[in-house]
Amino acid sequence: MATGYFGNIKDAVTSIFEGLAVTASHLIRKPYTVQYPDRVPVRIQDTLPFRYRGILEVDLDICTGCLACERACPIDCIVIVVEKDKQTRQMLISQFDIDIAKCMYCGLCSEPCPTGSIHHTTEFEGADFSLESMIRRFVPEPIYAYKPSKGPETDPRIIPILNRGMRYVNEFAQPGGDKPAAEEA
Amino acid sequence: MSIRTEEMTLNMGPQHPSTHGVLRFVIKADGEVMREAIPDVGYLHRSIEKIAEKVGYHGFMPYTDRVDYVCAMFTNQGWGMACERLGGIEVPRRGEYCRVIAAEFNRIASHLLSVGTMGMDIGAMTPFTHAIREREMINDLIEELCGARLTFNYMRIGGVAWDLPPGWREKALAYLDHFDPIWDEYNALISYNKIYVERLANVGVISAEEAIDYNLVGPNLRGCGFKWDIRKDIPYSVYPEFEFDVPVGRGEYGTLGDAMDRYMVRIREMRESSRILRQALRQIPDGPVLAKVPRNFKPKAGECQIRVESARGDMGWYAVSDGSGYPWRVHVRTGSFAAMGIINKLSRGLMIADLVTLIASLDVIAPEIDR
Amino acid sequence: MQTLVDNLIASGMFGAHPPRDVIYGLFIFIFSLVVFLGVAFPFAGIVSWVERRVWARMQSRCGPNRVGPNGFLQWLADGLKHVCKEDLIPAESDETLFKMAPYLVILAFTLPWAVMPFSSSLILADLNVGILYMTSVTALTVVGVLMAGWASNDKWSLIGGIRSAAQIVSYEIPAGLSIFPVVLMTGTLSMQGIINAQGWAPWTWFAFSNPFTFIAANVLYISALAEGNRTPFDLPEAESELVAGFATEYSGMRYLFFFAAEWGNLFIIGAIITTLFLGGWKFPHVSNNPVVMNVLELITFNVKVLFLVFVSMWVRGTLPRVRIDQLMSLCWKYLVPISFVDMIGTALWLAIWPQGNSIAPWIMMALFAAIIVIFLGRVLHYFRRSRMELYLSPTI
Amino acid sequence: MDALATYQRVKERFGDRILEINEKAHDPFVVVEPSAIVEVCRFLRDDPEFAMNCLSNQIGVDYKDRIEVVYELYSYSKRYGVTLKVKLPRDNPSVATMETVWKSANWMEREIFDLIGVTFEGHSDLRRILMPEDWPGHPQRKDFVEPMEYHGISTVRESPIIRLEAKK
Amino acid sequence: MPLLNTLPDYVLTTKTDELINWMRKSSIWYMLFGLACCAIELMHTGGPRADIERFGATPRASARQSDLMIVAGTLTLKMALRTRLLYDQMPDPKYVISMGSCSNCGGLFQLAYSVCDGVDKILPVDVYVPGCPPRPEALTEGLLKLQEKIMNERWLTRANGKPANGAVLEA
Repeated sequence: MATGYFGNIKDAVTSIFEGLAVTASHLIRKPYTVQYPDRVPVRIQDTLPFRYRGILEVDLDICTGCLACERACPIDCIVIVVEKDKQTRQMLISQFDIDIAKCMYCGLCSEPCPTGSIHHTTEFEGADFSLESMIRRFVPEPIYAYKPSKGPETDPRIIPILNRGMRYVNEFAQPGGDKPAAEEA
Repeated sequence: MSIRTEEMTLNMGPQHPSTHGVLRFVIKADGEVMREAIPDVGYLHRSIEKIAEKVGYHGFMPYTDRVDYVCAMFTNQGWGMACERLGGIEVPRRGEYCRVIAAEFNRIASHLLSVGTMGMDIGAMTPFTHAIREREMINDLIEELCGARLTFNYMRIGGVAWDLPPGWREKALAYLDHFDPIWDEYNALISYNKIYVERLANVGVISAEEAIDYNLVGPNLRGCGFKWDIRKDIPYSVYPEFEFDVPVGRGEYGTLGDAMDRYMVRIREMRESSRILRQALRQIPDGPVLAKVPRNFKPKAGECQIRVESARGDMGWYAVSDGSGYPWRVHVRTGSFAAMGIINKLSRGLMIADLVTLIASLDVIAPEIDR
Repeated sequence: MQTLVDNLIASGMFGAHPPRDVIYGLFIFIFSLVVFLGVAFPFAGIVSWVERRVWARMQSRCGPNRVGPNGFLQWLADGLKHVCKEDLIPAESDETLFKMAPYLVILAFTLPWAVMPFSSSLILADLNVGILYMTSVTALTVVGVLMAGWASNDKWSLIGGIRSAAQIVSYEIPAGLSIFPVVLMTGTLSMQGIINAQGWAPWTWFAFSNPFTFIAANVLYISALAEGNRTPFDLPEAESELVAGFATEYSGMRYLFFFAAEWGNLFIIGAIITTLFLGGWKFPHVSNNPVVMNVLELITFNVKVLFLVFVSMWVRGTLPRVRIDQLMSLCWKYLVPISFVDMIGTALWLAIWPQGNSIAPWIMMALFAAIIVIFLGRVLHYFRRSRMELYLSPTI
Repeated sequence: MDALATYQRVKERFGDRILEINEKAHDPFVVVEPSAIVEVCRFLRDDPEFAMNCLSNQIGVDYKDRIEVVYELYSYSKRYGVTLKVKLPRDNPSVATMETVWKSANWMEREIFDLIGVTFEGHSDLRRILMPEDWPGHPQRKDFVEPMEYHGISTVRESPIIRLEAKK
Repeated sequence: MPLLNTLPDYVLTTKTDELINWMRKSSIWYMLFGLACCAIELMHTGGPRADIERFGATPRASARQSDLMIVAGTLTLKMALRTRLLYDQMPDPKYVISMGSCSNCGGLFQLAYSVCDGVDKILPVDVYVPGCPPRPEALTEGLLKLQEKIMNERWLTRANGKPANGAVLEA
């Protein structure tokens, strides 16, 4: 009884002592906060990893109009309208809308994309006052779909875009993968 | 002489700071002492099981994240394993390792949230924020791995979607070096605190037989002193290749099977996960991470059961295929659902403040109950 | 205060034959207005801001830092916002009581300022039962809180109110008993009398005068925290259990009153301990100018009180909340017997050494210093083990 | 002990009331007559050879022509589980409750009652669990039609994206 | 209140409006109203990294003391009725942030039978934050948008053209 009684007091005092020491040590540590909108050295978007699944973006220059993303989306938040131009026999994309208010940022649409045209960016700022303004319309006027040229002569304008797209596609590269052992050496 | 008292009916929830998510309890109380607490769930029933019948096998993967958003890797893995079993797909070894690494990081994150909210429910905010801080670091790692902080959608049928990014292993190992001292600090801050121990000890005592009868799983079952871990006892994935212990409740601070034991099991499991992670990160083999699975995945008609040791315990997936591209029926048996079933029985005779402790110690997550 | 006014009258500031009572009344009015509007309310607000900052730092956060310089105006924004909010009175509530409760609480918060010994002259009324008055009027809070809990017609509020009543009434006993050792040693209940019995140096404070008073000081601090509904005894407004306890149904201005009283009470807690055990406003006699001395004493008093306020914030940032039965057992099984032992021990001590033991304070001081050193060692231990480089680069 | 051995053992004991075994499934299961399921389960729990001390899962499946209730039993001591099934008619399905054997059945049966609409006779607290009390129908059934509104809240939402008609 | 939105633009009245707006925006106390996945991110937003308290936003458990309801997560039909009740319990002026796809428009649970597709069906929403769930910084941005909106409100002076959001107009 007596040991229990005084033991309780001792336990309480020592454990509270330790707890106070921990919190006091935090008083002299730096806070962990990233002061997001203004007091940051770099934009948060730039510090996010390449794979970050932020708001979707479409590089229309390299969109082939294959509709793979629209089919892959489980919730139909992508709407694409593609038609065939009779004269040039090329695919004409006349609508490419993504509802970012409905999108669930799962990345299933960018997985089957052959060129990495539709991809997630590191952008996450999209707060708005109305739902209507959250529809991203990527095609203001009908545009011809990208068609990979057979020869080596690719339009120099789209080479950097294509490179970025292919990097995105390569992230999904299945076999082989990234070899950590080789990397360390 | 006896004083005539009147029973008071209290309504706790659905919006209440300590019901994790949206739960409701109808409390019949006599002053501070509860006669009964009747759980009322379903405020987050999102019919995920029914949606599976509409979106197909691949499309259902993001939905599994939402079954248990705190440890989405396990639900991903459970669904992936169910489909692989139905379709007879072999996962590459590197894929399995990636799964284990992601899942164990997720287990630490999930337990951190559990023990953190436990502290918050008891009234200490600081441990909660410290736990959140550690979660942020794990989230950073996972974000680099799969691009999302919470709803990962990392795994695919037949493996994982992305390989480990370059330089990720070193970061992960560096984080684990940081985690162990933080674990000690966290314990010094709250776990051994006398007030905290007193609040948790002898609350909601469950015996092992009772726990099995009520189908409690995971840390709740182990807290009763019953050594049972799917990773050890019905091994799946590559877990047999790792060396780790299964912490069980020891009744150090009170009766065996009380809230403190369940809490300590979670605390110790984080250490064990960290052990598994060190081994996995060192042993990871080369090779592909994803098996070849047709985009139009149509398994043969049949049904299968999968048991995964998630952070909240044995998660049972039951999938029925009818041979088409859409599953016929999917059912998830989760730990929280069973844990909610026992609350009514445990709550009798406890104080109102203890109900909060009890809910937190069972670590129930609303979507896991309701799905 | 009285002497100050007397001196001013004697110096002929108000003419030859001034109506003494009117001038007294005028001074009391002005002084109380200054104290309430200029000290008590802003103090409560600023303490709430400081608490949020200190608390945030313990949690590795920043805390409010955008409103005004370093977030200093946060309390002003909070206060004014509440004034401009809609005044909601629940339909089913007892309207009169519901409206009255916050005023009672704010009354219990303002009354103790009357005997607050800021310095040798800055005291509104140096009652000869000062400390008794202070402990009794602070307990008035319970009426307001109970009333709020009942009138809200909300079961969570009711539980909060009842808890508060049980808690405050119980903890009055150890608090009262821990005051006795000091009263025994000084033989007075007057605030200024108790302070004058101590010196400016720590070894002349009652806290270090003998082991019993040291324990009594701690017991009094714990009881005062419980009476002020502070963590770890914040059961009446336990956020995770009772939503917001007795204040659940209050909004706007009425909530602001509860809010201000809670933080303002911290000052009163600190002031009681400082007066009784930490030498009050005592400062070495460095000047003959009464104004300079009074300012120095005011600063001394406030620094001591603010340190105690800081400790209570620190405790709040560390400890979890106790349960109602543990709260009661802590009071009746631990604090009450301990404070009885303290009282008898002090009486025996005084019987053996009526003039006080000259060695005991030094031993007490040495022990205290040792505790501080060990404590700093633990703090540095935890500080060194933290990996700051992981902190500072968030994307690991 | 495997599923076939279990089947043979219970078949001896219960005879015709054990209907069939499907060994080719991923998880072999035994189909039991609905009237016998509680006795079979109690036998499996109490018999020291099986010692099935846990009902780990109970699932209702709507197969358009019938409703199946699946019982997954597990024995922690023998580390082995068995799956039982009962087949019920689609209209007015009803089976005796398992609550008397394992406590965990209580909530799982409530869920099946709520979502599939199987009535469990003798259940102590057979109420809806996930859906609101006034919800029409049993949503996990295949022929469930979502109501257009609930308490004045419409359950339909038009997509804000208007699909342009492709020019022919 | 007859004074509301009736006075012409004097320096005094506009400055008073500005003061009222300033303190409202600096002290947005939000209700702890986590519904689903987004609740975890809501916790993180109050946590050490994002620390929304920098802007004076503190979580409150009681609806009576909160100015902002952050609807964080899927709103089921069963919960929708309670949400409406909670909203009615909040004192004016009150704001709503819809956080995440599910509360914006039902998001991925539009396919579900038991989910209310969008919180705007039962409450007026001030700011929509996309994301599933939005990361803490995105929610912080939503809060800043709300502050921007609050700063544009008119309380004493006549609102230009149409009544400002949140203000009660009595003819």
